[in-house]
Amino acid sequence: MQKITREVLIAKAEELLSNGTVSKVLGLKKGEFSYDQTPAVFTDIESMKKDFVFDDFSGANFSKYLIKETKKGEGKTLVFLKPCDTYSFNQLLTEHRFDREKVYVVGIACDGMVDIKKIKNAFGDGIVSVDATTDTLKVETLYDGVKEIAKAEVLAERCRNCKSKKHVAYDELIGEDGEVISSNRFDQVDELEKMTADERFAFWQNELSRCIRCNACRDVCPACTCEKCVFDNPNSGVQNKAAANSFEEQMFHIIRAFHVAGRCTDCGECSRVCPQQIPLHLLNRKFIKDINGFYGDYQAGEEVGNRAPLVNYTKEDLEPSEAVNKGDK
Amino acid sequence: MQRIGVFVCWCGSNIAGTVDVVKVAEALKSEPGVVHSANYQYMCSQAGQQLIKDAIKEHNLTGIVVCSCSPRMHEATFRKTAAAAGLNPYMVEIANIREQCSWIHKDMQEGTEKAIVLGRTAIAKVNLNAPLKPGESPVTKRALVIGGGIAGIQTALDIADAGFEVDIVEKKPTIGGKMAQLDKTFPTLDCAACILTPKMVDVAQHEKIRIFSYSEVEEVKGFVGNFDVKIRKKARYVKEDVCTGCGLCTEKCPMKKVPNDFNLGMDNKRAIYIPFAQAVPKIATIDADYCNMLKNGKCGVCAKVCTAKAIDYTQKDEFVEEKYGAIVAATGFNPISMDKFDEFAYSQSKDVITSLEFERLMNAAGPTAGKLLRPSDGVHPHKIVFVQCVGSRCASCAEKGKEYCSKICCMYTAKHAMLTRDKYPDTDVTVFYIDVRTPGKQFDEFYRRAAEEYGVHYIKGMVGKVSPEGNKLIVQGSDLIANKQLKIEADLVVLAAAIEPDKSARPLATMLTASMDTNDFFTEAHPKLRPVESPTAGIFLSGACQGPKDIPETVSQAGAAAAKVIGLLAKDKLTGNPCVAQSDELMCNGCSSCEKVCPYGAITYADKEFRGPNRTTLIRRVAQVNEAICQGCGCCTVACPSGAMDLKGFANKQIMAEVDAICK
Amino acid sequence: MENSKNVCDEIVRISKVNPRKCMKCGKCSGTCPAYDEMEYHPHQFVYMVETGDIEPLLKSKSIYRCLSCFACIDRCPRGVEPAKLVEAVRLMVVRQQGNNHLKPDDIPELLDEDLPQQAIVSAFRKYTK
Amino acid sequence: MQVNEYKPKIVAFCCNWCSYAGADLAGSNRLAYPAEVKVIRVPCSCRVNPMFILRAFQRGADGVILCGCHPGDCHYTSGNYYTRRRMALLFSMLDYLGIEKERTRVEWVSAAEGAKFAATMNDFVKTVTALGENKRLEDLRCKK
Amino acid sequence: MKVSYFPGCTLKTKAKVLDEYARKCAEVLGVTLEEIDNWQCCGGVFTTANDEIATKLSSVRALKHANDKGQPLVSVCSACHNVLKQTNNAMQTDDGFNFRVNQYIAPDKYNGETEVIHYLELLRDKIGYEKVKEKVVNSLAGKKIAPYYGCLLLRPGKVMAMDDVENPTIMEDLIRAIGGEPVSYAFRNECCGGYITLESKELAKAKSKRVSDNAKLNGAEVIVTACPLCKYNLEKNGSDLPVVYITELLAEAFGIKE
Repeated sequence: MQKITREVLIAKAEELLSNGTVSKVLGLKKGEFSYDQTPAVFTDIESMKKDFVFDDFSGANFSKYLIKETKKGEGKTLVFLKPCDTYSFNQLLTEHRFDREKVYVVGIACDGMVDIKKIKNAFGDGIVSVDATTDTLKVETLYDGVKEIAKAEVLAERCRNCKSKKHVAYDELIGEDGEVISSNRFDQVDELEKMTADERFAFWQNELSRCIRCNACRDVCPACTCEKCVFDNPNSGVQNKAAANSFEEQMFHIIRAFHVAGRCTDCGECSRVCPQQIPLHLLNRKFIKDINGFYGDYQAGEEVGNRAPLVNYTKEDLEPSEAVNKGDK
Repeated sequence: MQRIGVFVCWCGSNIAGTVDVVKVAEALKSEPGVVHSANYQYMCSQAGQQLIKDAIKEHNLTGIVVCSCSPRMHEATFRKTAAAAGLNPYMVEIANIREQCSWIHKDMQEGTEKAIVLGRTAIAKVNLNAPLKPGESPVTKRALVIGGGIAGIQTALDIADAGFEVDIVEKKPTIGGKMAQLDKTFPTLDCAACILTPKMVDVAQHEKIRIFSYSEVEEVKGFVGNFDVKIRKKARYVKEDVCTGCGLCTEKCPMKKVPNDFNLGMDNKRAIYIPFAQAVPKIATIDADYCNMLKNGKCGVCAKVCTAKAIDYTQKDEFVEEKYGAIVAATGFNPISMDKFDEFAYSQSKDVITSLEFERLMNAAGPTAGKLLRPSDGVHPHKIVFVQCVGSRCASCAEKGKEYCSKICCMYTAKHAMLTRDKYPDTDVTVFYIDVRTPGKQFDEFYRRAAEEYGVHYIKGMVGKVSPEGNKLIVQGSDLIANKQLKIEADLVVLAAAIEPDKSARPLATMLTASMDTNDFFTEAHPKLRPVESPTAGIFLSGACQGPKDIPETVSQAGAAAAKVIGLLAKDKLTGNPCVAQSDELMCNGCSSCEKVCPYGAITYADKEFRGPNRTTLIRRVAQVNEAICQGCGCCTVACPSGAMDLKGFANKQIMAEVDAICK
Repeated sequence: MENSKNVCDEIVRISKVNPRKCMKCGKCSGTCPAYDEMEYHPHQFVYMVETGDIEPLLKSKSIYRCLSCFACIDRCPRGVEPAKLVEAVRLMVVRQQGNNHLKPDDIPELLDEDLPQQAIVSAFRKYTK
Repeated sequence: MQVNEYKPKIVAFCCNWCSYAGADLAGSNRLAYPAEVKVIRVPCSCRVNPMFILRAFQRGADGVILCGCHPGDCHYTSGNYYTRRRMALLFSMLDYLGIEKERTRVEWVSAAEGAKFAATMNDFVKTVTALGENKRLEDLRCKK
Repeated sequence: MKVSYFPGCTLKTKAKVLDEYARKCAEVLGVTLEEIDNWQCCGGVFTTANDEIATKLSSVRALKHANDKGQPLVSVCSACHNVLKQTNNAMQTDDGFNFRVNQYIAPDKYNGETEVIHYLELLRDKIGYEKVKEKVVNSLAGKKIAPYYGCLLLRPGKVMAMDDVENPTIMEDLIRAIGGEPVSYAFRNECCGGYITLESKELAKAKSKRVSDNAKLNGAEVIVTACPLCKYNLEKNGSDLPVVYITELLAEAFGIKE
């Protein structure tokens, strides 16, 4: 597999910008720290060579940015999509969220992204920079000098349980495409299901009570693309800006998970960006697992135009009472 | 801020018996927005309605809450009242404090408290109501009548006479239904064929009526005024437009052992047949289950003898699609199976028969050419026992039979008994009855004549067991007046089998989305005030599919159904239900979730321009609702994640307000 | 009178039969194989319990004539189950001290060599406490 | 009778065509069920947004039951099929979060099933009463 | 296949052949009837009063015994079957009765789990008449046999749930399977007089005679029954026809009758 590096991507961008295929590039630039990257639009190759970054911290799912970006100006936008990003890309196309013709997708292979939170957990908060271009990360710390850690140890949770190395949408690929792989992504859901109701309640109470309603999960989620979120809509009857108590945290997260149920591609961005490290993906995975179990396997974004399970039915569907009693016995 | 009036109805003692209406009115006075609160014995009466109208004007009300019976009963009434006083009818909400409160609770305090909560809930909703205006849709000026018995015939004739086109769909090869199988009719004893067949001919000759015989309704789509119906014309293997009905084929067909369902299997017909001499349309039909040519390609006699060249063995089912403004269900009835009542030995002896079979035995065109002969040996019976209420009036816990009274049995049994005694004075007739029910014009007089003038023995009691012994039937039953158990040696036993709706009614109801009761009779929109309409708009009920009926009742109901259909078809436009979905284009992101769940295809998308930041223009795909098509189920509102789609009259905020009021 | 009502209530309670369900069609009596041996017939049992006219039943030999063939139970269109009522009335009698209808001493003369045990056991269960 | 007997708050969403009519029929036949049950009429069970259910719990409801036409009998042909999926997933999620699954229920009640409506409500109230107060999904501010 | 078996008092004494051939015929069909240890008499009739507890405990014990072994409980005698089945039904449907019985049998527990079937149902539903047919070596070719159900096998129909109460076919179909010709007659489900024979010979006679006369009138050569008391009543009360047990007839067809 060809190692995808910053240089490879810049070369591809240069080619596409100069031959007029695209007019701009959606990418990342360095933030305060090397591991802290923010999305940016590059319209010329010089600025790209200067600011564009790509390494094992470049896990952001760009699909969602396309909604806004494609509405600006003429010309195509170049976007580099990892396999998991392409599912969100298709799902958004299914929901008519942007014009496919205005995007040029370069599929890039991915062997997993790392999670800065895990590095911090290993070395403490004083991390100055991380060289994340090889399989052994060099971590420069404030107090202990340069430390090394294997990439495998700090792989993001979602990458540990990667569901697919296959791109389901692209205009061109760099390197070879992979396959859909079987993962253990439902193991944690299983574990929770095996607990007693009291244990589950305690688990979620502990997790969700940390929520500060920063809305990062919502803002990053490629399925949360409403013009106005129901929680911001005064006519919805559930409008609230910040959670005032545990109920509203639960309400917000249940409703959010419900709204993306059947549309969530399990890209894991919600958990990635959560500053409180709440395992929000476990809510989405519960719905995905239930949908697979109740109505047959369904992967959102696998193909453009697929009918999501919640806007579909069969006459033989199971009853709600059967759904909740499936765990019993 | 709304100015709300609250009106608490006593409904005589129906509500006031378990709900302290004065207290309810008093308590609701202090709810937000309420400026007036009153109570009255009968709000739905003219005086009650006047009270509401006066209050609307006097207090300048913007919304009203009526605490009364179910909105299914009088919501429409009070909306009209409001409209008459110049208030938008959709500013009315009903708190159901009768069916869902006073009638189910016995404790005054409990009932009163609940009524207050229900009133508060309705007030909370009205506070958020907005005036609504219904949309309009056109009316297709053609009616469909499903079933070609006397009910369907009468309805079709009445509609057609008013100048509208009518199609009749009849699953059998001929119209006529059950009445065509009857001999004489009570209480006048005129012959059924003599009064029915002219009507059948009228139908056939009416320029506004088309008959789809040997056809069934396959699919129904659309809504009142605009139904799209697919009709399956079953292959009869005879070209309808060519066959002259000469009947030669039915005489020459070599397949003679086909049970004749018109005579209830008591004799045989041929594999190609015309059900009876006066059939309409008078066209032959091949019974594919018995025809040798269709089964194994050997025969072809009918094709050879047919001079009109009407036989077509390759005929296939055909489908016709047609638009209708109104649909009338007239699917009729059947006697129930006697399988679960074999204490009467129906399966054990040919001489135990049902009343409908007796009807054919008495009929001049029946299997015995009108001579009363025992089916087993063709001997004239000298002792006949009639048993009434077989399978009628059975408690549900008995797990067989029907709970209702079949209504027609007392009278036709009296008729059978009388006719038997009249024609065969040497035949002794006994009727076992539980009660003799004869509410009808000239009905009781008729029954008494059977007993008094014709000497029919009426015995109050029920038969427990019928045992075939040799060529006799031993009927063991109780005589409650004499306090004796009787054992009667009879030659023939006639069972007054309960009647039930035709089996085709249930799947039809599903297609029509018309509701049915547990017995599979169609439910009427109101049991007293709207007896010929289904709760589903545009669907009307005629005849025994709505409940057991005799002929005069069926004919009057058929006429009533026709009148309702005519009333509908006479309109050029229908005002719809204004409680339809509405998309907030500013919030819609065009994801298509709503469109996918809409059962009516009422949602479409359009690209619309919106103002973006910095004076730019954005084009977005947004959902739009066709109000004429939307039926207001609200499925889309839940599919919509952003809440851009809402339902007028049942808006998110309104329902939340109700939830809050209940949980307060 | 008050006692009659109590007895009727007790009969209704232990038989779980609701005599008010009866529509007086007489099918139970039309079907009963022991009808001719009875002074009071199945439909009368139901009616008399319903109206509280219980004394005559308690005194009548009819309570020992029911064959427990359950035909009335199966054929009743209203699900009244008269046989259960007859049984309950009989229990009201035989549960009283010294009211056993069959005594062990009676048995020898009733026996014949082919009589199955079943008949004796059943009779004891029906007639004694 | 105890004075301070615990009475749960029950919200019942009923579709206009079948279940609400079934509730009316229960009333017409004088079939009693506890006064704790309060019905909200919706055009179809598919009108019931999961948000309504959570809102009810937030405001202190102890049980929420949703009644619709039997599958296949929906007045709008397919509404209740969507309801069935939505509620199956929602209830499973609530269970996953440790909320007592007996507090939510979906029942299909036809317009003819007055007896079933009453029996269902009696049973549901019994079940919820046994569970006691809803503590896991309540919003304390909404309680007095 | 192994099933629990409740023979009942009469099968150990006056109706030994009914028992003996039931076992032998079952063996032929590959089924072992495992007699329940220390069974006690069922009481002969089911007392329908719901406050009768003690009289039904022996049945509950038998039912529980079968349940412990996870087997269906089979009996041949119509009366025993009726009592067992009705008791089991009461355990399933009458909460008050169930509660009180469980108090008696504590610490054991029983809630009506056992499947109670008659020998005829064993043949029809568990083994299948096709298999019965295969084992026939001595076809009863054309013999006109009147099945006599009596009351207890079928009624109350809701509880016994064996066959249509008024138009049963379970015996007719068995008779056909072993080559005989079933005779249909109305009195096949009317009472023979039962235990009343102790009290009123006359009534028993009247009832039984109508049954046998009706069978004879319809051309029967022999009457077949599953109940010893029915057999007694029919034989004692002037039946001209021989009365045999259903298992005897089966044994004859299987060629194992001595």
